[in-house]
Amino acid sequence: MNLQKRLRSSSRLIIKNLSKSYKDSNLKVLHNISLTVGEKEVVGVIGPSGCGKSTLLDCIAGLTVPENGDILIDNKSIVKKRGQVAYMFQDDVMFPWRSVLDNVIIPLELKNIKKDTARKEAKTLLKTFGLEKFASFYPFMLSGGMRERASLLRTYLCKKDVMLLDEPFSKLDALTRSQIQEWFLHILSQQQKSVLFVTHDVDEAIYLSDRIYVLSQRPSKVIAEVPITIKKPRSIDISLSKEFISKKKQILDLLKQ
Amino acid sequence: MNLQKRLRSSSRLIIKNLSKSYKDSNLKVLHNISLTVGEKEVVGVIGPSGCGKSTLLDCIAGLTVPENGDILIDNKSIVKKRGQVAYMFQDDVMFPWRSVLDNVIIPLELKNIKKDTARKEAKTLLKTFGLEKFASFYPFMLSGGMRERASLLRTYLCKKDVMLLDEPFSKLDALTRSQIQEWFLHILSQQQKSVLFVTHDVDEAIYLSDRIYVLSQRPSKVIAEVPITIKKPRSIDISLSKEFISKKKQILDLLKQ
Amino acid sequence: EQKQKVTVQLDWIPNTNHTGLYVAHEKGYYEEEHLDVQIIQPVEGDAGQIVASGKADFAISSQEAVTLARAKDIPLVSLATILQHNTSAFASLKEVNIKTVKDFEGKRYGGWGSPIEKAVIQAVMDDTGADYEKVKHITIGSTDFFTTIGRESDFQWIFYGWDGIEAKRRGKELNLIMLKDLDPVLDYYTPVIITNQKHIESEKELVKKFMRATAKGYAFAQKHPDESADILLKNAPELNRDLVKQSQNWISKRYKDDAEQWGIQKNEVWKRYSDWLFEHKQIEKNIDSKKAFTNEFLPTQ
Amino acid sequence: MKNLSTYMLPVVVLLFLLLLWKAGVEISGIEKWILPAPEVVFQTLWKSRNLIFSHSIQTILESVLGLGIAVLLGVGVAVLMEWSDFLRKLLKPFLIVSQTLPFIVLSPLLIIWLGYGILPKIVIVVLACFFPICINLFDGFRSVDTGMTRLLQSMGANKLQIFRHVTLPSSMPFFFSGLRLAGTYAIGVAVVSEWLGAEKGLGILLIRSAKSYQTETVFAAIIVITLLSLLLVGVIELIARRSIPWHYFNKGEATV
Amino acid sequence: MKNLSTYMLPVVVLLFLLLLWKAGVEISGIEKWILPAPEVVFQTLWKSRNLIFSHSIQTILESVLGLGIAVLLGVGVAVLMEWSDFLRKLLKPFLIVSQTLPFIVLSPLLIIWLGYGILPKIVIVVLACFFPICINLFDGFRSVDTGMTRLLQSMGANKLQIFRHVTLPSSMPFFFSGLRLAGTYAIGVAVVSEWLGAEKGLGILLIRSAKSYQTETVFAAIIVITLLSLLLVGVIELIARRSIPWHYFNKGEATV
Ligand SMILES: Nc1ncnc2c1ncn2[C@@H]1O[C@H](COP(=O)(O)OP(=O)(O)OP(=O)(O)O)[C@@H](O)[C@H]1O
Ligand SMILES: Nc1ncnc2c1ncn2[C@@H]1O[C@H](COP(=O)(O)OP(=O)(O)OP(=O)(O)O)[C@@H](O)[C@H]1O
Ligand SMILES: [Mg+2]
Ligand SMILES: [Mg+2]
Repeated sequence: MNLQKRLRSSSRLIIKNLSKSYKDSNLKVLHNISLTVGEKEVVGVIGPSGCGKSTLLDCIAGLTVPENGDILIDNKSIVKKRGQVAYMFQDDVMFPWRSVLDNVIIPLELKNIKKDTARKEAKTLLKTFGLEKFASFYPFMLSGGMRERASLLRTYLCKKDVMLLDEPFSKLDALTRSQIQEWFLHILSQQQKSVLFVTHDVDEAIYLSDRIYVLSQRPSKVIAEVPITIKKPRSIDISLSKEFISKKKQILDLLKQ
Repeated sequence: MNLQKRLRSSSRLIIKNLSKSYKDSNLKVLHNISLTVGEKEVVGVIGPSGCGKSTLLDCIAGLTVPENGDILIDNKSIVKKRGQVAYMFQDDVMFPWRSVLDNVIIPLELKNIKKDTARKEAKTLLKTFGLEKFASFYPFMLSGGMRERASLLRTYLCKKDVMLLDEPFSKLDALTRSQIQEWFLHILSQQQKSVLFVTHDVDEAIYLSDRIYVLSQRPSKVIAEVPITIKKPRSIDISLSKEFISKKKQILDLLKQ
Repeated sequence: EQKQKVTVQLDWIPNTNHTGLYVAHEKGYYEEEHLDVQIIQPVEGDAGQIVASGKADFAISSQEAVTLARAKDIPLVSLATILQHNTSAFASLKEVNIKTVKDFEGKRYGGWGSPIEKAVIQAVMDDTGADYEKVKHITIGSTDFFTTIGRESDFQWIFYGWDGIEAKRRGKELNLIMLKDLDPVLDYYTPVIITNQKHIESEKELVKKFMRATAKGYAFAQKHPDESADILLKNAPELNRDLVKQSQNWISKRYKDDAEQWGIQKNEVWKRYSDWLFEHKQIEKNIDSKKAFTNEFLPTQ
Repeated sequence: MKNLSTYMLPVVVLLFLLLLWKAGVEISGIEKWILPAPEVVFQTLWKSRNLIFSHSIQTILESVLGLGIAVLLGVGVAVLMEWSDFLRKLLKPFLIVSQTLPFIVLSPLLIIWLGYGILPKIVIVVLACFFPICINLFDGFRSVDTGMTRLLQSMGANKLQIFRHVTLPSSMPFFFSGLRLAGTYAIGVAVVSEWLGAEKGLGILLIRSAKSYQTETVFAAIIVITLLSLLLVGVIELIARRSIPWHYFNKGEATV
Repeated sequence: MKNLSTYMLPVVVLLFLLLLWKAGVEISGIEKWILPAPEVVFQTLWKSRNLIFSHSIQTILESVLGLGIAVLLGVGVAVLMEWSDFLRKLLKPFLIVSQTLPFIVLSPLLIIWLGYGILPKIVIVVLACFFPICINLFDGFRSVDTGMTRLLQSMGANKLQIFRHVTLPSSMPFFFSGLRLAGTYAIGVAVVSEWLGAEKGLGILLIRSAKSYQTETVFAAIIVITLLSLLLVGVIELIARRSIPWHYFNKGEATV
């Protein structure tokens, strides 16, 4: 509790009783969702497929408009406001006429940074993402996982304090995944970022998150907020630790409801 | 060993020293891949992202042409032959002008089955896949996981003995996933299907497979063939069993090479 | 003093009706009058409005057009007739042997489908007690005489000076019934040189100069058919040399013809025709023939 | 609601156009035999409605028949060109040639081959209309998403099935923008084609009134031509929205 | 290799066309002043090459200038229509009207307003060519993939940036099919436009030779017109392949 209090106080992203339904499918998707993400905090979102996770992120990113409820960043409402957060979509979008490198630097271009400067900056990161060999490739030449990595990198290059990631590692094998996640945690340890990420991999959620929100079936509500207190940095072996297993069990049970 | 022999003898799908490289990226992707899938056998493929798993499936499905090597089903070569297998793509393809239901029945339509008959057949399955409410939805109204389920269902409706599945459950939450997998195993227990599926989730691989092939980095070779002898039907809890954990460790180590 | 710009719009492609203009242009007659004349060729007929609006100073047109225009209050005035007599004729292949208007009966007429042309044929047939109803009309629009004569149509209304000559050239034997021989009313002026009302009122000097030079041009063309034909060809090299030469030979004699001066027009001709058009309901109101033309600007010799 | 405005506004615009016209005439004081005032034109339109109507019928017949055949031909040729690379290379020059022949000059040939009936007019309309349909549709075929194609290929679909289920539907938007072009041209081309030689049709009406300086009739005819074209395009627009609703979806609420 | 054949085959086809023509003439025994034999035409073409050349220059000038302006206008209007729904509804009828006005009949107006110079010709070419470009491009704007748009929106890109980075590039294929159409029309339209009144140009050459019964010259001119058009379209094709290579990728080996 007091932990949560502490977090709340310093919350950067605050979502209050958000509700959303789609007209053309008259489907009530989100119902009174409230959650927060603090500074330097990584928050996981887990919920049944089709419950409204992507919709939630769309709302925060200003891509769709919630019926009611409010979304605050640093206590300013950002409903309908775009460009306040960095958002990685669930299915990675690539520009077919741009090489991987040029796909990655889009956010920089939008900031009117010179192409060369942008490319230089991105190149170094491509290496970390194991894509340097493919810088000049066109998207259709990439594997699924490569596209996913590219769009994660692109999202990072938006350089926003708040990042929304929709299943960012779903197409990566264990090894590549842990490499990327290492880099990711490293970044987080250095920068004042707040991350809200959707995943279906409970292990991953526990491994990465400070807190995990579990959502219910559509119309989805927050059915539980699970703090993960395992101290960081966490090694991969923790998945065998008592605490880990109990948390995992707890979450899986919540999902089963 | 003798187990494998037994399988080999009754192998339905046989791949012999398959090699493939892409001209336009002059990239050697597959190098002398050989593997087999027996009747009523589920074989998992695990490998680093970008190593060539999807390419391998493309070759089997006849969508791209390998330089050399051979692909046999029931001892008949199917190189360049299409429509011999049911293939679920990594990124689900939906026809924007067809409702979910009509997207699912495409393979039946191709067999010139009347639309109504096809629809009736599909409807019952939609229920199992938790999509009955969405039968009349257009693809853009679906969530990622829903699309994935739809395309899995569509692949099943191809009614081929050999199924190739490229990360079929990657977008599903634990619960939905286990439901679908249950149905899937049930199907397998009833029908003479051979399944070759790609996944990044080692637990999933072990849970579903009779054998697992681990592929190396590009140009990828088979670096290990791991038989899973845990007896079926397997419950989800086995993930805590000794054998399971040791297998998992083995595979993860293989990947790390 | 510097030269005055003048535009003349033709009624068709450059042909031997226009020779005088090109001669005056080539021989520097216009220059002498300090005129810088530009000759423009349209395709779709003579747009009288352009002259009336003053966009073009002069144009080649016909008595028919001027009459129709004036009936619509379009202030066009004819300054001179290029040919004294109507050189158009009903032409047919010899083998069809249409000798008189009576023979039109049961034949197919290929025309450009204007109401007046029907009225004319009906009139001439009625005069000779022939039955107009027995003629089948076909509109051949923009297609030419030889394509259709003897194919879709048995007789057509042609300008002898061009199509007739071409027929000769091709050794096609034609039966011709000249309109001027059928009825004096049909011996109207075509083509004529026109300008607009304003010019003859406020630009007398310009008009005088232009007509003086033009008349000189036609006078020359009348005396030297061959040379003037060359001049025309020089200005319109696309034309059929042989046709132009022969046409010029035939037509040169007919510029002035029996008149005491080239270009001179008679009121009776204008009156007769406009009355006729009015009677035959081709114009809603009759025109004052005296206003439709003037000889004022013809050079006084 | 949206639809209403969509189909009302053009009318408003046209009215506005007329106002502009009237104003222009008043201000410039242009002679009535060059540009008559709208009300005069509409009086004429009303006075000679029967005449104009009888002419219109002919032109409408020519253009609608022509357009119909053009659709068949256009689609047919596009399909052939998609079907075989050889045919594509073979046909492409012909297509372009077919568009560059100035048929008015070739009228003798046309007349000799097709006579004076409605046939040559229809041929000309077809020639003018099939081209945009064909080109656009073909370009549509070329920009089909490979994903769907591969999917059907993996299912062992044959060329025909792929064409029917993927190529054709996904190139419908292209087809309709071609059809919209063709529809816009149809009437106008029919009018011009009548100048080859005809007894009836708005083209004849136009030429005759022009030649006898009945400018107001000319403009009356032009108005009719324009309205007919607008009508035709409107109908095509409707058909498009009926036949490819999915193309008009506001995908997600992306564009909110 | 592929490219070579792509650009050779049309030539082969044209030769084949000529053969067909020759045969036709021989067999039908048609009069030479209706359809002259090809060799005669080519002799004429050679004999009067200077004349034809000087006329061609004029027509080329008209059509290229016209096409150039048409591209600007077409793109401009399409952008405006994409920019605001109101403008779209406002402009659409105008567009269609602009295509249905039979300018030949309106020649008095055109000449009175624009004179006898090159201006009215260019205006007509522009009118004819901007339309397919505009319509196709606009339809292109309408079929943009929402994914990319949403991505840029999420990054807070403004309308202009989205237009520049998504809408424009992804509608290039539509633009080029429009341009291809326009390019096909340009020369032919220029030719016809000269019939309004001109001293030079292939249109003048055509009509003069036609009316003075020099059919072989007529056909010589037509051949030149056709070749010019083919050339123009070829150039456009090349530009297209240069500017949107990604559109011509054989995506994956899907179509193997
Ligand atoms: N159409 C193509 N053209 C050129 N290169 C390609 C093409 N498709 C794939 N590749 C290359 O082939 C390699 C293997 O791609 P593939 O999609 O098979 O990998 P994968 O094992 O499926 O990876 P992932 O697990 O990320 O899906 C990649 O390096 C990719 O760049
Ligand atoms: N554009 C849309 N129009 C109508 N309904 C939509 C639209 N997008 C999503 N939906 C509906 O909203 C619900 C939630 O969709 P959403 O994509 O947010 O689910 P999700 O939690 O992301 O699921 P998944 O984990 O499978 O991605 C789904 O039932 C879907 O059918
Ligand atoms: Mg989602
Ligand atoms: Mg893959």
